[in-house]
Amino acid sequence: MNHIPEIIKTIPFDHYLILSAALFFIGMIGVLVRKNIIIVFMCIEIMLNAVNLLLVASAAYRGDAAGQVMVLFIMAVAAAEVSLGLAIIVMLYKNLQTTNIDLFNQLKG
Amino acid sequence: MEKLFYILSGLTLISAIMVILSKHPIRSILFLVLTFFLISAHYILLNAQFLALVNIVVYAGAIMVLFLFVVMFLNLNRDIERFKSWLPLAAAVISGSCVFLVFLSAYKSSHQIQIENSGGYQIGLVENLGEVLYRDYLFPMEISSVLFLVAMIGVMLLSRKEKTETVKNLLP
Amino acid sequence: MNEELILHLILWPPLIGFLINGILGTKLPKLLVTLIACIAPLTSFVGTCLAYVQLGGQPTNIDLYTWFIAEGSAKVEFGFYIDHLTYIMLFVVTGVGTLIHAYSSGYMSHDKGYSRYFSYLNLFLFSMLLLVLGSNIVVLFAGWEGVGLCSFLLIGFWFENKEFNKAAAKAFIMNRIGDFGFLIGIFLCIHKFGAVNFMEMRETVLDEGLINDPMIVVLTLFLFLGVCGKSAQIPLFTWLPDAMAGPTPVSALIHAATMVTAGIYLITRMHFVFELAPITSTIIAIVGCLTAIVAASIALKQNDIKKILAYSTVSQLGYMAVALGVGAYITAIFHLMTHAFFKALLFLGAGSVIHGLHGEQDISKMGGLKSKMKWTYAVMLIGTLAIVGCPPFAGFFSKDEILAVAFSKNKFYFIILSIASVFTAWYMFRLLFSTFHGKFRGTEEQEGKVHESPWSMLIPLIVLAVFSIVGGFVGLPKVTGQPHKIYTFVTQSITQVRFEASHLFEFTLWALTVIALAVISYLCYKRYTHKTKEEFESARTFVNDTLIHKYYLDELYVLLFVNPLKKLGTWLGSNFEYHVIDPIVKIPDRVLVMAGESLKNLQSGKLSWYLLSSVTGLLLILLMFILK
Amino acid sequence: MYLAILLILIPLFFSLITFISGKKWAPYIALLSGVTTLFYFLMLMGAYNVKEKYLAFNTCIDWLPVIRGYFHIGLDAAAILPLVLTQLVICLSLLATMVKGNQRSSSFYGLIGLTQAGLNGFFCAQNPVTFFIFFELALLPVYFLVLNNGGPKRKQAVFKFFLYTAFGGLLMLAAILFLQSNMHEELKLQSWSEFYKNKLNIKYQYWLLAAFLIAFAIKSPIFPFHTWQADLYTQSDKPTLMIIAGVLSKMGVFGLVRFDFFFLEALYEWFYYLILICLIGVIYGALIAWRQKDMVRIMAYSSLSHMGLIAAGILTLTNKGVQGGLFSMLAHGLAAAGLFFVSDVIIRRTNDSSIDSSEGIAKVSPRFATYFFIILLSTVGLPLTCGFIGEFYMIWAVAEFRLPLGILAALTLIFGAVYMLRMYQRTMFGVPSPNVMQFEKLNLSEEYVFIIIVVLIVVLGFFPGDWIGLGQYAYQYMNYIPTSK
Repeated sequence: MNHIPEIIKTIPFDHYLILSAALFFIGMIGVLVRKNIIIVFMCIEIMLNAVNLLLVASAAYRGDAAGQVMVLFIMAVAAAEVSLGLAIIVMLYKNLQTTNIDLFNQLKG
Repeated sequence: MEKLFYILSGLTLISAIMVILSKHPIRSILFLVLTFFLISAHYILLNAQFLALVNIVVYAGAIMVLFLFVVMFLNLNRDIERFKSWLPLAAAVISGSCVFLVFLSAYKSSHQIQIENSGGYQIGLVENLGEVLYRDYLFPMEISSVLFLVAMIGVMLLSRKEKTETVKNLLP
Repeated sequence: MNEELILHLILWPPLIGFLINGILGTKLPKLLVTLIACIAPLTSFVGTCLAYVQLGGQPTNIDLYTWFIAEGSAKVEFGFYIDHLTYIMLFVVTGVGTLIHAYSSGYMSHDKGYSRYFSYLNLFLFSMLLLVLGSNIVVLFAGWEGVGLCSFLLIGFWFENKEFNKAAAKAFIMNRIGDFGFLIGIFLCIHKFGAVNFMEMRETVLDEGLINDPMIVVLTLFLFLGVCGKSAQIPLFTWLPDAMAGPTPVSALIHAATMVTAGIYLITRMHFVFELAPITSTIIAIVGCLTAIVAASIALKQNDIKKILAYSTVSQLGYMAVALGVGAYITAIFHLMTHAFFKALLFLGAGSVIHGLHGEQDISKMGGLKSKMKWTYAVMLIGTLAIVGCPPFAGFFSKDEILAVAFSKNKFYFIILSIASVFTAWYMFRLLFSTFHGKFRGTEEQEGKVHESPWSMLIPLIVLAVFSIVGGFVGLPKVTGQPHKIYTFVTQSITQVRFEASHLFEFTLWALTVIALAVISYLCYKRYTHKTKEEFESARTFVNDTLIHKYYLDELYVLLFVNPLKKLGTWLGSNFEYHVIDPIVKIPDRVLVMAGESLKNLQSGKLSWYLLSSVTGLLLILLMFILK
Repeated sequence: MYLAILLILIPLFFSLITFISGKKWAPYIALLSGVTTLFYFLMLMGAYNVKEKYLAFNTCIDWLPVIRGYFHIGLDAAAILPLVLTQLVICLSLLATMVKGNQRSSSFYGLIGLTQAGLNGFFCAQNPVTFFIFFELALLPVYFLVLNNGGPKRKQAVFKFFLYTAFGGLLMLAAILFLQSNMHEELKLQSWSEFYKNKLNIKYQYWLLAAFLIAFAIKSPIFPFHTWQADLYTQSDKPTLMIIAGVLSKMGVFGLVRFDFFFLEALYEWFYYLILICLIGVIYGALIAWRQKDMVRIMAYSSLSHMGLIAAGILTLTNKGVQGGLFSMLAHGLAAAGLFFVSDVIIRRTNDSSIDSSEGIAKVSPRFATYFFIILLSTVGLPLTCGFIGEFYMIWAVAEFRLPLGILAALTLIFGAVYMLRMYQRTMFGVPSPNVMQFEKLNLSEEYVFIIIVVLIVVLGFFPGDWIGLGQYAYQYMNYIPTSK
């Protein structure tokens, strides 16, 4: 196992940067394009994970565990968020019988 | 060994794209699980062994089960997407890509980060991580427990049956 | 007794009377109201006498306190000044004022607003004293506006009658037009002389030779506008005939003897300024001439006994204005004084007639009252002789002097004034004969009720009649070889060259006057004594109509000023305000509303739209970072 | 000596008590508050020697260091007359509600207290930041006061009023922020004097001046920013209106006194036109007032006319103008409060504010007619009332400035008499109409309101000397910048 982490010596940090950015924007496009609110929600998770990935990468490259701790926190928050968000989605579905975000047009004054 | 990284990266991107491309929600979820696994693999490459496990347990395990559960619960197996107009879709794609491009060009124009020390594989171990967590980040840790409590109560409150009026009646 | 105390004695009693009667009047017994009201002017009169005795005729300046301080030297004192000119005015105001108060107690005895009437009358007297005594132009202005106010209140005394109210408002507003000029005049005075006090102004004038300074001309013209308003000169005289709506004693006091002469007093008081502006003086003389002849001609055709007297007053004020215009200030004051006596007498006499006839004012419904109202007839006869200038009554001397002065200055003035004199004689004899001679033309019911007035009214009449007879002897012309007492008296405070008419001219004038009067009185007697009621309805010729409608001046003013302004006001209030101003100032409001309307669609409530816009925002922020 | 701030705190404290007290006690607590503040102010005024010291009893707090914004409250010569007016009118307005059947809820009285605090703060403000804060603060309670009581269309009217004033306030905020940040760096910007010292670049002056002028013109209001006025006045509750017309409308012209001297150079180029506009407003208001049928509208337009004259006088930037302007605020405030109380009395008794529907009141209630008449005399500027002194000074200042303008200004003498007499004669004179026959006598507190106003009008007319002299000190203080261009 010891040789696996050696990878960080051969891969430039930039590549992680680009990877996580790509992931982030895939998530973002998903959020914009998809109409099913559950999928939108999942795309948000992808975006969160992209950020996590970047944090872990920078933690590894700087040799600082604090970045990984941040990831832990993000996971905690994400878990809380998902539970609440899904509860809201369920409620919405109960009331409106749909998960299409185009039909959620009550969000105005 | 670099190949491993590129293969993993490619797979991650492809499965992430598949998440948003597949029409069936269940398929999306499964691709998402795959994405999470691949990201966990990346974590291992990056000396974050403990996080890789937590990622699998929390994300691919707990959270995705929740998603699946909700999809089953709401019986959303059918496709509900109706592409009425392509205009917002195009706008979304274009603006998303624009942001990406902008991001990239911003990255190009910024100066490169120097790698200071590659640390070693110990930093990602439970022992090391726990030490940092409980020494430097004790207070946020405790606060996050409160967050969970709040989330728990919130969920209970939301899913409680309204006796007198439903949210629908409240809406104009 | 010091000066200040005397001043208090003159000035304040009417105000105290006003306050007591005004606040408590309705609760006090009638007798007490009468007493308080009549004692107030009497006290002032006594105070005036005391002042003359105590101060020995010395001009005295008394500053009570500083009213307000304008910049620099123009400090406005609440100050008073007593000199010989003031004495004459004071005697006239308080003397005639006291008599009229006494007369009013009889005349108004049946009126419901008895105490209100007397409180107004006292307030008027206070304002008039303020006007006469003021040592500076601002205090004078205060009195000036105060008398205008009281005039308004008293003309509209019977405020239930809308016509009377209109007359009151007209009087006040016409006066205000004059006051507007006066106020501007005051500011110009301060600007020019740096002082408001008459004496200080005079010193400034004496120090600098300012003849025909354009500023002085403008200043005097503005002041003359004020005079036109108050002293009923063309073009602002039309309020005075309408002012006859008030109770008759009021007409006698305010609109004949005192208030309307305030303008004459003002010009005399400031003669040193007017002397510097020959142009203004000429204008004053011309306006005076016109006023004298126009008013006299209108009076020829009026049937209302009080209106005839009112136009006569306007005409006499015209005479005074001519005297002022030619620089004979003392002559004007002399005529002011005699006019106060005989015009008050005439008005009160007319009041007595009206009282006797229970409110009838139309001379076409009178006639033959000689036998029933002997005293009234006697005093009216004296008054008439005085005003037409029959020697040796009071009016003769003063009027004669004005004519003489006018003759020596400009023949044109003389001719016009002579014609006006003929008119005066004509309308006065017409009034006298148609009222007291011949047969009664009213209903029989009226005839049975005719009665002589009570003594409270007759005694003031008799006193005034005596003054109307002897009042002229204080100003005998030089021909008689007697001293001109008024001249020697007033000249102590007014510097003026005395006009000397040649003996030949004087005698010719006297002879002509007597002959003309005899002829006119005979003609009038013939014409009006036996006229029937119907014959008073003049034929509708152009001249008659014009005269009856006072040359259509009121109609002209309405057409030229009142109606256009009214229309403008209505238009501004209904159209301009809502369709021009409001939209203009609403532009920011409109812009906001339009912006809101158009941006409202952004807030569509669609989740996807919100997501897209937030991403766009992110894009923009990032772009900003790059481009920086 | 930090005593001036109590002028804000006393009414504030009492108003909080009033809010929580019951309906029964609220009027009395409010009146107690008004009277206490009045007497406290009179004490301060007695203790304040204007000749020795310009500013007294001041409190200065470093509040917004970022923009050098100090919170500075104190008593100065310019503030005294408006402060007298504020305390008096508040007391009168409270007294006016003490009549049976005219009581209000306790929130009304609480809001009046807040208004008083705001107004006191406004007049005591010693720098632009504090000035602005109270400029807006004084407005808020008034908004609610009008919203809670008044005519059926009050909501639109008060909304219009609020929108206009807020727009003006916005311009002023921008201008003040600009001003604060563009002042010389060595100045601390604690009080007005430091602003008077600094000269701004003339190209900024134009913009700032325009912003301030619009804000003040809206607030007063001055032609042509007055269209909110007549609607608000007819719709609002009359005791509140006594405060709005009596004191609130003076805020604009008081602002002119405070800020004019910042922008002397720009003003010297503009003031001819500005005064002309003000005077056009004078005539305009008078002409419209002449043709109105509603009593309150007549009074509203008359107010517009008078405010125009006051503004014109102040804009001449002369000693007389400022002196007379400050005094006129007091004189017109008293008269306006009186006039609107007159309309309140008539409307409550006859349920009608049209001048054609009720006539002959003088016959039924001569005392009331007399009070009305004296107040009216002050409005038309008859000598020996305080209105005359103010009007005299204003017209004088304008006439000294330019004679033709002075003549235009003096026309108010004629027009004022025309519309006021029309209103008076139509309502008071004539044969009493049926709805007037039942006109109730004035009761005690109404009588008090009138007596206080009338006595003050006459007393100030006879003895204006010391009061008007205060303006001189205010002017000297502001004007140590050379006046000539």
